[in-house]
Amino acid sequence: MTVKNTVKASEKKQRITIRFAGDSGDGIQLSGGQFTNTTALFGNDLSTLPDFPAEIRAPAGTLFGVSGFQIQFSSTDVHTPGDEFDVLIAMNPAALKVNLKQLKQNGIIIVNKDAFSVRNLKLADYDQNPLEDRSLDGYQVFDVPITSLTRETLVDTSLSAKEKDRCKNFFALGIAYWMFTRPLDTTLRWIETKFKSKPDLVEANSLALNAGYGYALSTEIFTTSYHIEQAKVEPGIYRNITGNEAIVIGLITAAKKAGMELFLGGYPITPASDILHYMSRYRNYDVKTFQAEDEIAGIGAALGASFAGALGVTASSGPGIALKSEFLGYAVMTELPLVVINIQRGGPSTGLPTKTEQSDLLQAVYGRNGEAPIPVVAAQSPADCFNAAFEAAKIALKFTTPVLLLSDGYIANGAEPWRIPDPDNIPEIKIQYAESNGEYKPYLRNPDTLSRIMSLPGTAGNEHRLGGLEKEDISGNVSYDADNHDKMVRLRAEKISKINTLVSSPVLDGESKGDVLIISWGSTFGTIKNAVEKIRENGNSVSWYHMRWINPLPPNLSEFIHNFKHVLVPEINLGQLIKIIRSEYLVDAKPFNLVRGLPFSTRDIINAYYSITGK
Amino acid sequence: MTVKNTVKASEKKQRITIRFAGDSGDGIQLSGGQFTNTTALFGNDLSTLPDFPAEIRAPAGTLFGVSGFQIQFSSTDVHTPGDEFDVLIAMNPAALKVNLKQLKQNGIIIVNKDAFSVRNLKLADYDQNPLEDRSLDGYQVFDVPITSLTRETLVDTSLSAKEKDRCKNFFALGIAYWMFTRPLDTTLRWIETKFKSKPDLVEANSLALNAGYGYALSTEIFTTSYHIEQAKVEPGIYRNITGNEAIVIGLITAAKKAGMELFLGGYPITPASDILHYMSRYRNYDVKTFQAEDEIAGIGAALGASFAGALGVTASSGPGIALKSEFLGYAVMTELPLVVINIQRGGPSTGLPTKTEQSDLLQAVYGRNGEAPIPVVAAQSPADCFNAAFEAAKIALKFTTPVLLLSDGYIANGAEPWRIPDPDNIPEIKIQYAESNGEYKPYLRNPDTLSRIMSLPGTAGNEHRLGGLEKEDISGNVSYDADNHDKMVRLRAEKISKINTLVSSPVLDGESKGDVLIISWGSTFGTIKNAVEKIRENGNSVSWYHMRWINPLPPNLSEFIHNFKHVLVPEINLGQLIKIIRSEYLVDAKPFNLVRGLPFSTRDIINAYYSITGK
Amino acid sequence: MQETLQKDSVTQYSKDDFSSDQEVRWCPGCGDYSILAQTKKVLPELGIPREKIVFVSGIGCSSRFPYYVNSYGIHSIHGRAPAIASGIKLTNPELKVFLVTGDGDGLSIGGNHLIHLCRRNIDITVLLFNNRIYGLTKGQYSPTSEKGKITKSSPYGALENPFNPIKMAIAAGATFVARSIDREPKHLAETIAEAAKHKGTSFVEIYQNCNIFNDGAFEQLTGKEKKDHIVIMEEDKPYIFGTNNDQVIDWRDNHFYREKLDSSKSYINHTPNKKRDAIEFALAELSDNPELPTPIGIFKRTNEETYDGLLTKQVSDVKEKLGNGDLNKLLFSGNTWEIK
Amino acid sequence: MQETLQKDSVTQYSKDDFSSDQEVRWCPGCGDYSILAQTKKVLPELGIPREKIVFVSGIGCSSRFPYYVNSYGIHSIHGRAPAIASGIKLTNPELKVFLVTGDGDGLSIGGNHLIHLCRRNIDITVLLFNNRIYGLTKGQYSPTSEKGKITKSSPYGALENPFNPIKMAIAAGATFVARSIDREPKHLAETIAEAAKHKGTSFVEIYQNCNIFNDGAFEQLTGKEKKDHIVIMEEDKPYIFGTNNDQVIDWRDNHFYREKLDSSKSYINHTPNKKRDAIEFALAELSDNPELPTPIGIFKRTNEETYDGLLTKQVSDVKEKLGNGDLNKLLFSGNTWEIK
Ligand SMILES: Cc1ncc(C[n+]2csc(CCOP(=O)(O)OP(=O)(O)O)c2C)c(N)n1
Ligand SMILES: Cc1ncc(C[n+]2csc(CCOP(=O)(O)OP(=O)(O)O)c2C)c(N)n1
Ligand code: SF4
Ligand code: SF4
Ligand SMILES: [Mg+2]
Ligand SMILES: [Mg+2]
Repeated sequence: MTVKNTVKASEKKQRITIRFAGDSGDGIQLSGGQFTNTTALFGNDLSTLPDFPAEIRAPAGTLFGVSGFQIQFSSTDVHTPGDEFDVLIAMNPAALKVNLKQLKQNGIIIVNKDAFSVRNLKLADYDQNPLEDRSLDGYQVFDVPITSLTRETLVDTSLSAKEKDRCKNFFALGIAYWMFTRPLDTTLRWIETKFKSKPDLVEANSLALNAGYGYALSTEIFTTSYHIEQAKVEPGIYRNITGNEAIVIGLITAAKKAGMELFLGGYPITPASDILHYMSRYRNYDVKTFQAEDEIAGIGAALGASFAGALGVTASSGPGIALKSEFLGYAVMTELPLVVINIQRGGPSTGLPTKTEQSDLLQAVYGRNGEAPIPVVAAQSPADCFNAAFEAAKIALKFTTPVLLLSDGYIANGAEPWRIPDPDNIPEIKIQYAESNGEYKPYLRNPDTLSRIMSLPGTAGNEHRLGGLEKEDISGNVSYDADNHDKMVRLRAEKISKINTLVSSPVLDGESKGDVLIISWGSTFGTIKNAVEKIRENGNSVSWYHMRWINPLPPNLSEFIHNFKHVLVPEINLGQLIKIIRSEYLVDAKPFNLVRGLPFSTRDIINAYYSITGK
Repeated sequence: MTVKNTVKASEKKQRITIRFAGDSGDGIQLSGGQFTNTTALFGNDLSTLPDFPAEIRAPAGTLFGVSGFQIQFSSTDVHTPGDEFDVLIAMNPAALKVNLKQLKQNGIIIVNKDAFSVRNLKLADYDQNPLEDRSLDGYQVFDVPITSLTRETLVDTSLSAKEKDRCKNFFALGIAYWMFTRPLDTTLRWIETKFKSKPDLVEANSLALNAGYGYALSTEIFTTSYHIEQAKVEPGIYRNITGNEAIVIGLITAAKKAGMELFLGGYPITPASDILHYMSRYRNYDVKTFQAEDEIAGIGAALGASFAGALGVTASSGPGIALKSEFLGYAVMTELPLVVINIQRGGPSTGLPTKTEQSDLLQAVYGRNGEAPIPVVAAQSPADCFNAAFEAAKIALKFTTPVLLLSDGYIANGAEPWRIPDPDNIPEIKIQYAESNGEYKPYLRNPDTLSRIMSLPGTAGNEHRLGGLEKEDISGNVSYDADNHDKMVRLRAEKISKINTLVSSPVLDGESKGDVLIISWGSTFGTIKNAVEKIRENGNSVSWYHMRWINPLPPNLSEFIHNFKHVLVPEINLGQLIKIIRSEYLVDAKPFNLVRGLPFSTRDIINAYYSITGK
Repeated sequence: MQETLQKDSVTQYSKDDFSSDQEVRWCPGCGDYSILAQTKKVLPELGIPREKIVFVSGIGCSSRFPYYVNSYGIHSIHGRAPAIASGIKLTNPELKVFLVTGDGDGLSIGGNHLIHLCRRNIDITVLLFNNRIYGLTKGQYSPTSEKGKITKSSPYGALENPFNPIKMAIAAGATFVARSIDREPKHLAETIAEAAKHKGTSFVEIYQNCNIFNDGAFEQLTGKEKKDHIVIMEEDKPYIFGTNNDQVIDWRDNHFYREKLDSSKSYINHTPNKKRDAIEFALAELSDNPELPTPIGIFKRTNEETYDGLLTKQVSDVKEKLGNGDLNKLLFSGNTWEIK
Repeated sequence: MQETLQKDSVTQYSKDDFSSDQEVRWCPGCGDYSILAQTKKVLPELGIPREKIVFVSGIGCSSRFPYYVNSYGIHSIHGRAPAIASGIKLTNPELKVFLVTGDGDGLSIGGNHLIHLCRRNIDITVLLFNNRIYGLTKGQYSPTSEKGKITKSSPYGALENPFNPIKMAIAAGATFVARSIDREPKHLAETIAEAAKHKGTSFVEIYQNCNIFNDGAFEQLTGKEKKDHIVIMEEDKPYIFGTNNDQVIDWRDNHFYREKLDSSKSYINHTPNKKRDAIEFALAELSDNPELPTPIGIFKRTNEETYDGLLTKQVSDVKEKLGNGDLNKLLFSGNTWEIK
């Protein structure tokens, strides 16, 4: 490798989106993770999204086996991992093919030239080598023989050929670090800890990283590096967090603040499994996880745990949530606290397990037999999952009710920096149990919340029985009385509406009257925030209301919803929240729907805005 | 027994409601059934409702052990079993106590005086004997020592004392036959066939029936008999039928008309079990019933049967339907025909298993993960269950879709005369299968209905695989493609909307504009029909639209729904159809809800009408 | 657990202390009454405070049981009692958890939960009331009904082979497996008591007469000649039975055979307390064979680690290793950075 | 059924005729490939036309199987394949129905359906791919994972005892029960063929290596010294095994013992074709015992009435008795009356 020292240009940028892509075996997620950590510590705001293939380990080189990791980072606010990217790092032809359409015009492509073999080109359905047929004109292409350069770098190490090749992602990462002027030390330190017991791997990976950096710095191939200044974000201590991690931490925090054990009854299902995985690590936090035989047993065990005094939690995705329907009704009848998490994915049925969607909202609100109202709360971003989960647990406990927490595949796996709250500033969740006086009435209610006043097994004198048959008011005895039934059905509904006394309505973003009001919920938050900013930058006016609790509906919405010419409800489904909005407020809201298993792009929303206003 | 011949008055009546009531062991359902048959053959229009206790066999004499049977019959149209009754036949104090509040002022009470022992009075929570404390003033009370009279009648038979006492329901029935001038022969014939192998029972029961009749005729106690003329109903051959029987017969008829086997995958649950019971008798109609290990296996087996070429059917009630949610989504994805019957009962959870309710509508329409549209059709009366079931099967087969058929406890067990259609006039259900040509595309659609064109196992050359992952349009291969997913989600929704090309909208009853439009669905039909007639009789105007298909919505509703000052939607839930109506038509419809586990009374609806109009 | 509980000063309970204020609403004559009575008799003997006892059931006539016992209780949904019971026991291992179920609730819709409970060996006592019928839904055949049975849902005869619940419990790994009969109150009480004292999943099948929908299902075992049809298994004793105590079953050629007792011969003894289950399985098969007597008593009883015990241990091991969970550590773990 | 099918003039199929047009998408090296290959080899031998074969599966890596076989097929939902397969077979008994499932699909969420299928003895061939892990969801422990196993969902070790699928199938009443291994292609093909030819529920547990999430789970049974750890059960032969064919297991004192083969002695022979299952149960237990070899081959094979056969018979019996169903009779039955 001949290296020349050259003087290179440095350009300031405000915002960059990079996509790492390659085979599942290429270490893409690892590179992405390292780039993220380094970027976070550097002080940029950022948001990330991993994108796994549906197959566990698809054959190398195939189109459906491409694994991706995307990061957007900036010196100003970042709300999404980005729609299109500025830079594509493609470790093979399939990775190039799959991702090219999302690369910006004149974007940068870094490819591992060595991987563009005839075999790989064929696997990727390329008739001709795109590096040679001028089809990449209009992009800035850097074809680097990453494999051979890595081998050369490691020629003196004792690694096998296969092991050497596995270091090539660090070489590529080194190039990226140079290009975006990131320091290497975070990753070098990580390599040291990670491979502590294998010094030759520490050496090799560090060499490869440095070599990639050195290569970019010294050769004439790369002419410009980019500088993205620190973002002006709120002071505090930050960590990068995925939605599923944040849910786990939020719930454990809630349990601790309520002075309870946490019990998760789970069953693996994509994309909710990580909640079970993360949760099972926290035994020392009095967290018990129970991998049940199915989703029904999972929620059943969680409900039993709630009866015995733990914070009962169960997490799943669409098909698994469907299985829990009967038990959800039972939780409504027994009025026990329970947090039920639905990480939505593409449906119906098995659908698109690894894709994202917002299509379980009406199931959450209505999907049970009988009048079985359940509060529904939706998280809006990876870090926000912490707050949403904490709030869901608080409401479940305070109102002795199951609560449905909606997240989705997009924010569950996506990550963003999270400003860690001071645990001491998080208020306790106080729960009132009945006194042990031998006169216990299990359906006596707290007059403010209408919640039952629970009493736990072990409390002498308060022995009682719960069940799914209709309950007599106050005594909780089985009752077939007609008037009592009507009363109880209404009481259960009224209790849910009282939740509004404990949670606050979202704040309207923008004027309280005008042309267009956008109403949204869940994971579209970041994209819509981008779009709203853009629309305003373009000199147009728009107001925006992002809902947190879908049931009960927030009281302030009725104050302004009729003040707009147009109400636009964008959802990644065929129109679900909009049904509730139209029914409740009799406003002629218009839907915007794309059901592609993918998050909206900012442009989608902007276009929807223009199309509704006719501008 | 001293008997005098007396001359008695005979009074004409247009409409009578009788309630038979007593212990579960008193043969109440049997007496009611006999009275019904006799009355039907006599030519009155009628409607009946059995009312069982929740316990299997509650201890004799208790309040919760009272079993009832109600019949309304008339010389004009009958739409319901009646709200209040003219006559109460109470075989013990508990039966009196439980039913008295529904007896009309000055109504007739016939009690078995012998049963008013201290013990029974205590069991019925009576401090004093109501036959003696004047608390029944305001009613016409006939206290007949039915038990001792029956014993006396049978003194010469060889029956044991216990067996003799069991004949007392026929004695009571005899009284009723006299009072309403019914002939005895239908019941006498029935007794003969029923007890063919036990001649002494034939004799005893016939004696008791005659004795009761004779007693009423000859003693001075009963002074007036009533005459209710034949109703002017459409000519034809009639039978009395319950809702569950009608569903079974309707489905078997549909299967025959489609030239298919019928396969029911069932699991017992109140009040749907009778569908499994009745269906299992029809093996010679190529009906296979499979009592599965649970509701999930029941729907799964039915769906497998559909794949193999049968008409797959599954029937359950609320909690069981909840368990089927996941499989319903799978049926949507595989686009296989399937009829799913929900006999609604009081909810949520186990709720009130023996009571009626309309609270599973939103579950039917929305209760699945993902965008999983399913057509929903509701039966309106016992006999109408035949048509509703036939239509549900037809649509399932024609549109290769699961169909949800909603009935409820009220019409499932209730009965009314059914004018039997001529089987030859029922059109065939023609199904188009794919040709065996080795080019089979499982997701190729019929352009009119958008249904899949199916091909059954056994068809050489058309081997194919179905599954719950998203399908590629036409080929049916698994597809993770974003645009294909959006397309398929919309195609599945569009298919359901096409059902309106094959079913007709309900006809509006009344003017197409005015003060009040009542919109209703399901089993409230009869009561609302009564109420609408009454409202009009009182000189007020009202229009009425009773829906059959809830999904898709009928196209004609939009033509007039905005032409009324008030839109009233009465439902036995907290307001479910109304949510759909308001959302779809943006009309400020008002709910009327009572959730008492009971059908509405005519008065409830009339009051709701007056309260909405402020009259 | 037993130890912990006995430390409390337990009031000397009587049977009546375990009667709840709810009216018992089974059909007159139902076998469930006897099981309730014997259970209430056994409870005071366990020396466990009433508030530390939880009865969990599913849906069915049998599953109404918890309403009638004055302890904590859950009448859950059809088939799911094992899930709820597991959640309760794992959350608070100090509680004594009973599970009451029927042949429909426990073996039809709830079969999977039940075998997984047995496999996990969670310390729960299961009482399965086997009346070979669905009682509450008014008489359909159940997974233990005999082939050919005519019921509401099988007017031409059921086509299915019945489950043998004892076989299933053994195969699934329950560590205590026994059978008794509603009409043998003394044996029933003893069996329930032994099951309740066992640590681990204890499974008791109780033959129960449903006099309304399946009257006489166990006629042979409860009628006058019952002694010819039942063999009571007693530890370390041969399987002797018969009205005159003159019959025995013995294990030869890898099968059980019935023969006349010959006091000069020696016979295989009942040894339920071992880990390998083939003989127990053969004993369980006897009730499927009309020629041989039906064994009642304890088929199997072994001492194995319970899931709840292991979980408690895992929690404390991890605490020892990683320290008690602390919110600061939880929140500030991983790569953190500070923005000033 | 076999008879009917053989009457059709069945084309002489080759293995490739059963390859569908779908790309096979398991991880390179996955044991599923071998099972697919052996199955496609067996199918032509059955003499059943391709269009009369249906493969039904649940969800899991294993459950992708039907996509790769050119026959009718259903990739259903998690755990529910037995329900769908039963509906198909009962509707059209002419079809040959295979059910493909995994240790998670078939024994965790689908355990109940599977044991009820075995109990009913519906003529369906079940292939359970046991890799002792949840593959598709990326590596959680399954109901056949060993106690203490560290996985994504059990970072401190799983606390559960594994199921023994053979025990469960025997206890539930399957009439054909066998085990084979992905790495023994010949044995595997023979076993699948025998299972497919059996009339009634045939259950085959196939040990399958998941080289991504549970590599080497069956190392002992597939590695160099495998002959010391496997005993191949052959009808009417003693249980001889070992690298030098010098080991035997014999039944003594009601247990199986391992010993050195002594050609002068006689040993218990393998007789799978009988109704009582205690010995089969004992054989099934061997794989739980690290000291003893794991049996592969056919544990049990008995000839019993199938549910589908009985149902067909019931339909024709009722037709004979009541006459073919006729719409006029159906509609005009019961008490009718005429209004003119
Ligand atoms: C999900 C659901 N399915 C069905 C039912 C109806 N159901 C209630 S109890 C029961 C069977 C009861 O049988 P078993 O467990 O043997 O109890 P038994 O009444 O005989 O004591 C059924 C099918 C229900 N309540 N819930
Ligand atoms: C209702 C439902 N729950 C959970 C899942 C997620 N899931 C898919 S496959 C699987 C387990 C697969 O394990 P196994 O049956 O052993 O198959 P393998 O992948 O190991 O072949 C799970 C939990 C699902 N698809 N549906
Ligand atoms: S139906 Fe049978 S099991 Fe149920 S209470 Fe009555 S007798 Fe007992
Ligand atoms: S994850 Fe395991 S079982 Fe699944 S395909 Fe890969 S190797 Fe096979
Ligand atoms: Mg039972
Ligand atoms: Mg597996």
